[in-house]
Amino acid sequence: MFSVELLVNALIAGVLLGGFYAAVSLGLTVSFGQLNIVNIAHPAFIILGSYIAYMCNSLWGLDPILTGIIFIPVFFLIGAGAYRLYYESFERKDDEALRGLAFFFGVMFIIEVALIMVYGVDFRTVQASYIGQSWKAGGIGVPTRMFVPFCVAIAMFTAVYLYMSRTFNGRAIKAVAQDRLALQLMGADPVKIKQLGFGISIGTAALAGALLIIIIPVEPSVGRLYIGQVFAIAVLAGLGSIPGTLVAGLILGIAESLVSTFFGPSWAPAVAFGILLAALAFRPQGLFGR
Amino acid sequence: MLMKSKHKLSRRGWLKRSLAMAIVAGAVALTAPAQANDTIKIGFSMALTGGLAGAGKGALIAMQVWAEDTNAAGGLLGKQVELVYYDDQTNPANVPGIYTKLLDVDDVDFVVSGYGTNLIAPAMPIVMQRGLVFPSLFGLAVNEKFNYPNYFQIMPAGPEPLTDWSKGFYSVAMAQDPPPKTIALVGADAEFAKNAVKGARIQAEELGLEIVYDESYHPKTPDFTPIVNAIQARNPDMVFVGSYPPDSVGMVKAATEVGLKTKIFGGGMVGLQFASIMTALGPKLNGIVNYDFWVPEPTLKFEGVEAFLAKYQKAAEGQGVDPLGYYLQPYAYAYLQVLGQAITATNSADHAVIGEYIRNNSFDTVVGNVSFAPNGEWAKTRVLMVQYQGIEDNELATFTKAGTRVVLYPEEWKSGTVNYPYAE
Amino acid sequence: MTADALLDVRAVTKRFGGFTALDQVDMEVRAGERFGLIGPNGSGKTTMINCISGTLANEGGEIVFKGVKLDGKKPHQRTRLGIARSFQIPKPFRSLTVLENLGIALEFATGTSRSEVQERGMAILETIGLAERARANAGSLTQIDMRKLELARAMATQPELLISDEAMAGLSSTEVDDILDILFKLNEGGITIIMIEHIMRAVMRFSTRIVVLDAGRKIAEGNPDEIVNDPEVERAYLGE
Amino acid sequence: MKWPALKLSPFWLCAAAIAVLGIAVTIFDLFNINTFIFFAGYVVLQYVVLATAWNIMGGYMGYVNFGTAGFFAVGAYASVVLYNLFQAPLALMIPFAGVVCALLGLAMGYLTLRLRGVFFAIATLAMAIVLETLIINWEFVGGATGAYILRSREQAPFGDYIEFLFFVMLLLAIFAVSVARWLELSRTGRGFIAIRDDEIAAECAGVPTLRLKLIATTVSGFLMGVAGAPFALYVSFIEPSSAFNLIYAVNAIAMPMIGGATTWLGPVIGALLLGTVQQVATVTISSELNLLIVGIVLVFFVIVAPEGIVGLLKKWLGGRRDDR
Repeated sequence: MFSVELLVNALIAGVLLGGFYAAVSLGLTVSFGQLNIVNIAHPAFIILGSYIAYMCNSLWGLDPILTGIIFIPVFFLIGAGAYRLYYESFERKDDEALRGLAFFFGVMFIIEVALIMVYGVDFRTVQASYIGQSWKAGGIGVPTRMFVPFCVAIAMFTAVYLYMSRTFNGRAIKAVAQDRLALQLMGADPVKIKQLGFGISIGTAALAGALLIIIIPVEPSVGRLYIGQVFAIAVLAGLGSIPGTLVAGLILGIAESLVSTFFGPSWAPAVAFGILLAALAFRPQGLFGR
Repeated sequence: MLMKSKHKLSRRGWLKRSLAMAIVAGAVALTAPAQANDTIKIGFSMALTGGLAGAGKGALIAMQVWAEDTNAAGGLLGKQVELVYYDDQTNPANVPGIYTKLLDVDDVDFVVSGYGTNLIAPAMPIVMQRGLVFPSLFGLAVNEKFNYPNYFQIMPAGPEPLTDWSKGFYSVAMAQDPPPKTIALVGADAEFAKNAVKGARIQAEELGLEIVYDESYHPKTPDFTPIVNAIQARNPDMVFVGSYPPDSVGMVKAATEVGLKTKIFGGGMVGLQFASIMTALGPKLNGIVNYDFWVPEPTLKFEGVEAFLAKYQKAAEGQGVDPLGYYLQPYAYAYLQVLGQAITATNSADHAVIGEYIRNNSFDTVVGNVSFAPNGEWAKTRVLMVQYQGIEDNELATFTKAGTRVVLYPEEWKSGTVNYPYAE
Repeated sequence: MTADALLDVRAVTKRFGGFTALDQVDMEVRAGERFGLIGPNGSGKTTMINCISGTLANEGGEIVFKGVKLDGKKPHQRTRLGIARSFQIPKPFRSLTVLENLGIALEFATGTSRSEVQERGMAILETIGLAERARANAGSLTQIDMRKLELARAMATQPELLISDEAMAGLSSTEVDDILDILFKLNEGGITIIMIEHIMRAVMRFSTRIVVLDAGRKIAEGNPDEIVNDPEVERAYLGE
Repeated sequence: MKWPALKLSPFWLCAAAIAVLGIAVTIFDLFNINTFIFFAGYVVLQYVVLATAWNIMGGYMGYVNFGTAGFFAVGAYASVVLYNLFQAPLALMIPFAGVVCALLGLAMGYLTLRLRGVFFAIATLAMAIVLETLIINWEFVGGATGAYILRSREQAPFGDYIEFLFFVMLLLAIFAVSVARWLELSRTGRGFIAIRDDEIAAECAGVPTLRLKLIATTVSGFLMGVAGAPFALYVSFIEPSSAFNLIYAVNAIAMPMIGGATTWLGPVIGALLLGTVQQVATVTISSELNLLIVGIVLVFFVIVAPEGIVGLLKKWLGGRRDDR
């Protein structure tokens, strides 16, 4: 079964999904790729963002994307605080590889259980005018439920990319894992810089979470399902590369969509992870890696 | 090396300590709650955390309502009823331990199952070994392999759960003129959905329908647009979906966005019966034909069901569970009703006697009159096919009204007529 | 190739993406020699060592040690053949004691039995001057002691060729002399030594022969006097 | 050095004593132990095996495996394959599952071990998901629908079948711990530590790191496989989402971390403690708190007691290594 129309639809769906994947992975690219902090709890923070969007939407009818933007500073502070704890407990003692990883594993569980205790395990969704619409031209359709998050994702990427490449602090974040000494010589405190970077990383989770709940219904443990995906993208991207993350997200999205359309959806996730395993085995530095 | 010998000493010490700790902890586990012989204890495991907790918690509230009702009416065999339950965390590995604890430590008089096939099956060897009556809650074809005579399943799937499940879907479609010729089958890669699609496939083949699409998808699929596009490209007359709550939502959203054109759409979508999902989807549900177990239609107002729902809805407030409680909850009440009625009728606590009685009698419950086939399923299927009709908003109250989910099948309970086709 | 060449590096090339770190470099180290390898930052010294010790694979050319081609051999195999190295940034096994650090090398590189580790390890620590720290945790050592541990652990593999990668960077001048004394002593014991160093005073004093790398190419070779007076070397270090 | 002979004896004495005790309580029904204890004990012992297996990679070598559930499930499904083929007895299932998972570990090692530690961790996560997808699509073992395995009611001379399963798992636990301890005390184990501390330095000190890592993934895979082998018999019904349950991965990490990841005793203590707490909590607390325990205890321990309980005991007993 093949038609040009189906192919175009599959590509559109893949691109839109890929943009969302990339948005979800952006925070990890910063924390894992640039700061060398393996935050396995990142998807849990995203789910936290989803629930905040849900809460504001169901209580006051607030738009989920607006909520996401409003909560970026709050998440930033949470992230900065979490890094402080992480630094004092693990990084300073050069002990992040094993125990730091276990720490985030525990944090993931705690966030998840806390959400269950407050909201229960029911699936939650949000209401917004752009959910359920779509633009059609001939047999080609673009669902706004996917298109709006895609645009927000691109905007978020642009903002983070500009910050990282145009400002002193942004460049310092990119440099901090490579050359602490040079940073110190330039008068920047590496710990403060990493705190800033991790804050940004968690900050993106607020918005990514809002995008997530626009696209799918969310329950507290749904974040686990995305651990693999976000790490896959971060690695495929070449750690720390922000444009690479976008490209890797799109590749994964398109691959899943094509496989799902033409070969049967049950193989979609395996193909995506196949790409990851292949990337790890043959090009561990990733697409945009150094 | 010098230090090593020191290690050896302390290591030996730790081993002793850890053993001691294990023994102490074991002893704690053994300590049974105070024994009391003036109650009838009914034990079960229930998913109160994990993936099925939404349903599990709702079922538990319904069961507690039954216990209160029963005790208010004087209990069973002159004794008060006490429910003893533990959280299985939606993890089958916890179930065998829980049931042995219930039977050996808590000395319960009866056990009933937890919610869902995965969590029922692990208890089977234990209850079979002891010859216990085992009322079960929403297991799909569990007894097919065990062939246990004292297994009684309350979900109204019927004696052939695989095909009975989707019978109504075909029955409604094939009655149309002209009847549909092609069908697309799609389902999640997980236990229930696979079975539902399997049953649908068997019947499609029997009816001579051409299956133009037959695929399963990973349960965590985030976007269903590609799947719906692929289905649409085949232009099927019917689309049968076997899905779980998150993917049911995704599928409905994608179908409305893509503008899925087919004559009948739905079938085995779990989740569309839940209040939270119905209010989230609202008008997008219109036209979907899907299975259900109970809806507030005039044909289904069985004795006691409204009183039960009123109590349930009051108890459910603020518990984070389904506020309406139409789907599973009456059945959770009913499977205890069956057990209770059998105990009272036989005036016995002997499992063999009670099992014999349940096999040979029918029971009036809040879900209607129930009798069991030899394999422990309902003697006759009552999987409802309902169609969502005339939904204009996302308010909870909308779904409490008759006419929003019209019963199309079985004929006996029919409450309206089908809007056909779904979309053209 | 001369008859007594211990290590023969022939036209070795290494690229990182588009960047050529080593370009057709030849060099030859004779048995018993004290050999200096110098060059400005980024000239390819460390890349060369990594290619010799096997932590990087060279793309062109070949490296021959005692007549054995090293291509395709893993670092541990090269270690067992008799090539040992120290690391510029010390890499001790932090959760082990100093002696246990040596034990790893003794057991794996030379097949020393567990019962002889103590004796042979202590002997090496005596030579290096680290005997009194034998039971200290490797992670708790001072900078100078960590450098010594690097050398001691390399020595524990019983090498014929020892590559010392900037073992003196960041040390005080008495400490530099300390390390130099150790290296002289090891050389007297019959071990060939390649010294990579930024501290010119040390290289010039130590080496009998020096190769200078710049931007991945060999630009000079000779004894210390010749090197000091080489205009090419001067240009490389001082810029044009 | 005379310790090897001396050191073996108390450990093996303990192991033998535990095995004899196991025989006494299962075959001779000594102490008249409640069946529930066997069910709960089985799960705890299964975690002893899993935690010990994980620790060979994670604790000794510093390679974090997030894919424990994948190995466990493959072990369980290997048994299902044998059962579906010819109703094989457990005695065949266990070695078969072990070998399948050992090969899986070896393959995974070849594929991923050239990667830095963190990449390895992610690759294991991906591998578990790929394996789950494969099982879901493999109808012979039940696919997504799941498969039933009917166990006999009794097994002579143990009586109740669960007593037999308990005893088998007890032996597997003793076996796993012995293997881990043997590795730890061997040259190979010291090589593991060198790899954990600095892989490049280890390689340059003559340690054949790739080979040691493959040994570790193979042995670890084997042990995880044997832990999974009796699972289908224990639950009677197996389907992918429960066999691949993340809780196995979480516990396999949390238990050694809590017990102390650097010695064989750490995962044993961690598994006995956390496993028992979980079993007790299941039948007492029965709420979300149950899960919260794992999270909080894990975070608490990694922050406050980085060396785990073993580290705390070491301090407490004054058996601390003197640096001076």
